[in-house]
Amino acid sequence: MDLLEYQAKELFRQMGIPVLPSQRIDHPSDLKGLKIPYPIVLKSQVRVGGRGKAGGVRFVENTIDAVAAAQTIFHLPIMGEYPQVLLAEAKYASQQEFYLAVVLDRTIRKPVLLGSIRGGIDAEATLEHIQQVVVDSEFSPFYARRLTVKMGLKDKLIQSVSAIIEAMFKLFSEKDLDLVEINPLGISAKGEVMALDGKVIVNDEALGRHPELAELASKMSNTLPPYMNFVQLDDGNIALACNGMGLTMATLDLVRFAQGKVANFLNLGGELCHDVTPATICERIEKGLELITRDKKVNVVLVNFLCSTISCNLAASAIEHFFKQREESLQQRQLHFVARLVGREFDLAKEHLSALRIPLFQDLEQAVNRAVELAKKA
Amino acid sequence: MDLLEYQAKELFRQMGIPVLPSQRIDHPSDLKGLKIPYPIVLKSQVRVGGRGKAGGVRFVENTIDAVAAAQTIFHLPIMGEYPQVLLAEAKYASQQEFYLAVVLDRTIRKPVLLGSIRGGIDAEATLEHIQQVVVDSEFSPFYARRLTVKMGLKDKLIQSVSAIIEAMFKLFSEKDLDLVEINPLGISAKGEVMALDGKVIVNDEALGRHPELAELASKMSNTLPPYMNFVQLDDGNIALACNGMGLTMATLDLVRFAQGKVANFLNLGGELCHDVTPATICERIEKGLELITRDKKVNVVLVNFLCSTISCNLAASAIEHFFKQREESLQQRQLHFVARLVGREFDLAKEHLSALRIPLFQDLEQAVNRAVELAKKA
Amino acid sequence: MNLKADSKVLIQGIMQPLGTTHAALMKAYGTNIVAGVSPGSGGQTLHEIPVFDLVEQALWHVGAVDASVIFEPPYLVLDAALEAIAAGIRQIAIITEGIPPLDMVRLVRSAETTDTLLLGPNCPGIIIPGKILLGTHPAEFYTPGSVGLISRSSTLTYEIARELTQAGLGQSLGVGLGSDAIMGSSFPQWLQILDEDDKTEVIVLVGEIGGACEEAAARYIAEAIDKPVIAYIAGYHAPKGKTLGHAGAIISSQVADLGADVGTAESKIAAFREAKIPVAERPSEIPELVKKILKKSAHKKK
Amino acid sequence: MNLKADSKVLIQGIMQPLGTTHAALMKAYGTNIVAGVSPGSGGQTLHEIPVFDLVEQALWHVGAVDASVIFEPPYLVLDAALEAIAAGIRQIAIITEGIPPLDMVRLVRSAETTDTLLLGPNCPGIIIPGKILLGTHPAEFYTPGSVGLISRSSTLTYEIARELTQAGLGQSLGVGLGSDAIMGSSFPQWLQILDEDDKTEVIVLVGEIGGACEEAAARYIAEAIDKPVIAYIAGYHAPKGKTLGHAGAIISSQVADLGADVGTAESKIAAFREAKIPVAERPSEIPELVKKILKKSAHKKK
Repeated sequence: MDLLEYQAKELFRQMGIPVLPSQRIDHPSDLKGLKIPYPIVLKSQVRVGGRGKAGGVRFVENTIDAVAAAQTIFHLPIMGEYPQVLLAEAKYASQQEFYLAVVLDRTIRKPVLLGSIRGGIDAEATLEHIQQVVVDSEFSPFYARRLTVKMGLKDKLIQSVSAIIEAMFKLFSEKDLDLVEINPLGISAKGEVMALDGKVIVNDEALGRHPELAELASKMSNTLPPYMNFVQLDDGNIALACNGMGLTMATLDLVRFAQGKVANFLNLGGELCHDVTPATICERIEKGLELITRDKKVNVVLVNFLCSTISCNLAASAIEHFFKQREESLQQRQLHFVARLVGREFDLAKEHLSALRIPLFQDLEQAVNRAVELAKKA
Repeated sequence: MDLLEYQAKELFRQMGIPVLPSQRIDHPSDLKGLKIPYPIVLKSQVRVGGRGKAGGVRFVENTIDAVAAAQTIFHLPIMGEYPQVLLAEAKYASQQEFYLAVVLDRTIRKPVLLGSIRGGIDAEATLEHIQQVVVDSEFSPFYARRLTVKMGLKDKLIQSVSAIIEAMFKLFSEKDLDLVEINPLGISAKGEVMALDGKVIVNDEALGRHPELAELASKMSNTLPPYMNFVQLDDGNIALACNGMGLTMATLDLVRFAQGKVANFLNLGGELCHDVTPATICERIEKGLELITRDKKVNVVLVNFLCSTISCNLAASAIEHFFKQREESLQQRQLHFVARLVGREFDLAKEHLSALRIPLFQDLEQAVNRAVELAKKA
Repeated sequence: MNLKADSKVLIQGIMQPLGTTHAALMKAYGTNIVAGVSPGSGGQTLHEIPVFDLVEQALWHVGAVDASVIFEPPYLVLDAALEAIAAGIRQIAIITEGIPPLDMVRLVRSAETTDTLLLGPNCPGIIIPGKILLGTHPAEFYTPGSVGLISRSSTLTYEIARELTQAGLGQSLGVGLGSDAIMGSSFPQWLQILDEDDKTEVIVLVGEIGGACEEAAARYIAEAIDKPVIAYIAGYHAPKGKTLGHAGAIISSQVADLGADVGTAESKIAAFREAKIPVAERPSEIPELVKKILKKSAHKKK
Repeated sequence: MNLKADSKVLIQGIMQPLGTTHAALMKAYGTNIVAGVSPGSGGQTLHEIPVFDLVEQALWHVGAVDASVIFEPPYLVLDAALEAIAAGIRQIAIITEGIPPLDMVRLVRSAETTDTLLLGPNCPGIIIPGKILLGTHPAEFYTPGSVGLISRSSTLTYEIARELTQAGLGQSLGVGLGSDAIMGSSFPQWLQILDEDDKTEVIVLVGEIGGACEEAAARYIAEAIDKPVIAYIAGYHAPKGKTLGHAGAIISSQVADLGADVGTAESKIAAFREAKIPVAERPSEIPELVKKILKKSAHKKK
């Protein structure tokens, strides 16, 4: 989960990373109670990048201009996302701008420190000067100093920038983050450092042990548990629900190979949750079907469920339960269901589903072909 | 530095270790604003042990009794120490009382978890049942579970007591403590756990990175830096000031072998502080002499200073400076000085000190013998 | 890897719903489960398996074990695995999903220092058909044979095993590495194991999109693996630029991303083709490719 | 231990007051100091020694070094030592005092894993008279010879060295282990080094009160050391029940204290007597005991 800039900066502040005086603006009228002296910067708080170029960042000199700018920014979508909040922040005179980040490298399975003496919005220049240091063992501050020296820093900047990287790493590891990024880190003429913009990505699986982050997360829209993935595509009329990401991808591929068009797909999740029970699996199937059929473009639903913990019959009864509760509306929409189940009690499942006129297959490709056929007719 | 019970419990509370509702009482009249329901326990907040047997812990049922009991406790010294503060605490019905501790084992150079199912005031019984688990590598909760199983705990107590030990270890390592002890940990009839009394010893050398603990320490009386040690003995008339603990001990031994009696001794500290300079060493000598001559029983001061960073002459000039500033009062007291210095510029030092009629030796035993001789004459 | 039909196996987290379910299935398969561990439940028995509070305690009672399978809740897995390592267990499969990546970083470091074979997390474990099951592979999809199956998926692995079994191709070993960002063991480790395994004649590698471990595996096969390998990658038609599955949870920042193409099915398939490894387009194609290879090598043997 | 007259030595914290003072003295003694490290001061030179920001960087310029001597402020010592270990340095002397014990616990763990010889903290380091000085031993008190001197003290070590030198007894090696609660290396390690050292004929062990390492050393000598050892313990008349010096900073709780007598001079002297090791009562007695032993062994050699 991506935090917004103002949330990231609040974490920076807690860690002792210097940030500018700032104030959260929920409504343009909040600017009348502004405690920061002008001139200020108003920044759209959206998760997507490129807000600067899109006009989501404005410098203003007084309250009248600020309120007008805030109104504009609140009504300006960035890559389709409207801000709910703006950040009003003091201006800062940087002489240099650096890029700093802490991430996990999945291949070497270790955290990596990244730094570039060319921070800011020019990503290409940043990338050209990027340096990295792998944190091989338990972290110690010398890793941070290594990065600063690799970046080419000298004298006092070695220690002041190292101290920022240390604090970033502490944040990264204490809060189980996927990413901590400061871009740019402003360096003043006197050599002081200031985190001017920041990005923090929280690890969804670790949220349970960070209640303060979980609270931020609860304010955001995504309500799916981390083991589920739902992807909405732009066109198509087939909805897919499968269990397991690999199986979902394989099914998606087969539908496309058969010239079918997919409206959306959902991974219902594997069965490796420590507290998974037959009941929770059935619940997931029903909730999943609800989610993928919300899209009115959908004419055909293909369920591909490989039953290991539960029997085919139990999976079928979950489909049945969903179907019966919404029978009328589903018929109105002329929504076709195709099911593919493998595992125990296939015959019982078949009985169940045939009563609902839902074709059930054991063979995956047959199921896919039937779904595509039905979709083409629709 | 030992924390008081109420300070230790405040740390426990921060770590999520359950403690009883309690209130700090600075004056008996504070009991009128008590927010805990009666009956309560009033406990003398002193650093020394044995307060229970000495009458420093009293149960009271109402405000009148509480105020009277508080007055008594405030006026009751425990091993010579008067409490500045009392702790008023709710009562707790324990069915069992355990002992738990986390300490460093200096021989194996690793932290050790200690536990006994016989906690409370009977130290012998506690010791008889004591179990220990060495924390071999980075801490992980299984070490805590190992201790609970060794203690003989079963079922839910394994997890609830492990959780306490985990929190104790976290406190120990985050705050650089020398000791965290809960004695007793009360176990209620329902199997709930409660830290009824606690002891925390803070590591003096780590105080610099724990400002919140340093603040507690600043309220306490000890003003010597950690590298200095001052010990006041019961009788004797010779005061010793030496640099380095080993050298101080060796000098003390020699004085005693020569039948001298020592009033107090001071280790001025070695010279391995990272920021030590000749000026700071001279300062230590002067402050040290000031400290050891406060005791009016002292007739002879023996300085044994092995000069490595500074020259003998510089050490001598520090002695001279101290001496000249207090010449009159020192003469009134008929205080004799004997100095032993080795290192560079001995002859210059000798010149300096002979002007003050302070005998200076290179040989340690000669210096000791002269000091003892002078002390016997006094 | 050192697993035989009679290898002694410990189950950590046996009292968790997932652990309880699969302890029964593993035992039914014939796996020699000697003990379970579940702190606070010591002294009980489950499916006739004695349960202890500590790994140490379990080993006092049943002697050394060959492997531990972990079903503890995600935030307790790191501790359980470290406990197993401290008790001297050197083969560990972590089944549970949802383990924070930084826990895995610490665990991997500990496994490396102690030379522990770590599998998972979020994986179906290991099956040697007809001999032993450590994890959640559904027994009915597998049959003994000579195809070594390595995968990052769980259900997709079962699907492929089922395809092979239905085509009359048994398996020498089925292993799921897990699809999390930080994996306890990697494709090269298991390719090596299968390359050295006498029972295995051909290796099927099933990959997923995301990460770069299939690309690395392709290079490793070209360099170090003698047995024939065929590959299958799901996600050819996955929408680009979306992070999918746990694998996507750890993303590098835009700047850190070294080449945007890495991680796509195209990139992975290209890597396999470059290493001259046949790539199946769909699960049903896998048995055909395996048969072709087996025929070829049978031919050579003559 | 592997130190010769021309061993290459690095100084970490060379810009600290203590480091600056002793870098000059070490260099004046003839120690081959090839580089200094002090983050933020890279590019400068001090006493003609080039200063770098990183250990890694220093080693790029001057090649591998044999040892590092650390004078950094107490809270930066752990990091400096870990940096040295990560750069492959396997002999480290920490001079600085005031290092929190838990930092040492972590450092000792890292030193053990990497087989690093760690000396200190809060110690005067090592001197091989006439050859090399790593630390703060005042050169004027030492002279080359055949007495190996091991101690927990700093100034008391110099005192004993001076007594020996004045009595015409030179030293093969002088080493101070430091008197902190958690020591990087122990008496047995250095007894072993001196036992194997060709130059050393007799070993003088200087102990302090507190802790149990003299008791452990006595047992170790009886079991494993062939060369003659004499011991001296300061603090015979120390008041009981007071914690003295850094050594006393880590106390076990009353209950944890396994026998109240451990740590007193009596306990230590008794341990040496039991191991048949002569114990000097005062510094001036040490040269006498050493001479007696040397005479005896000279007699034997004839």
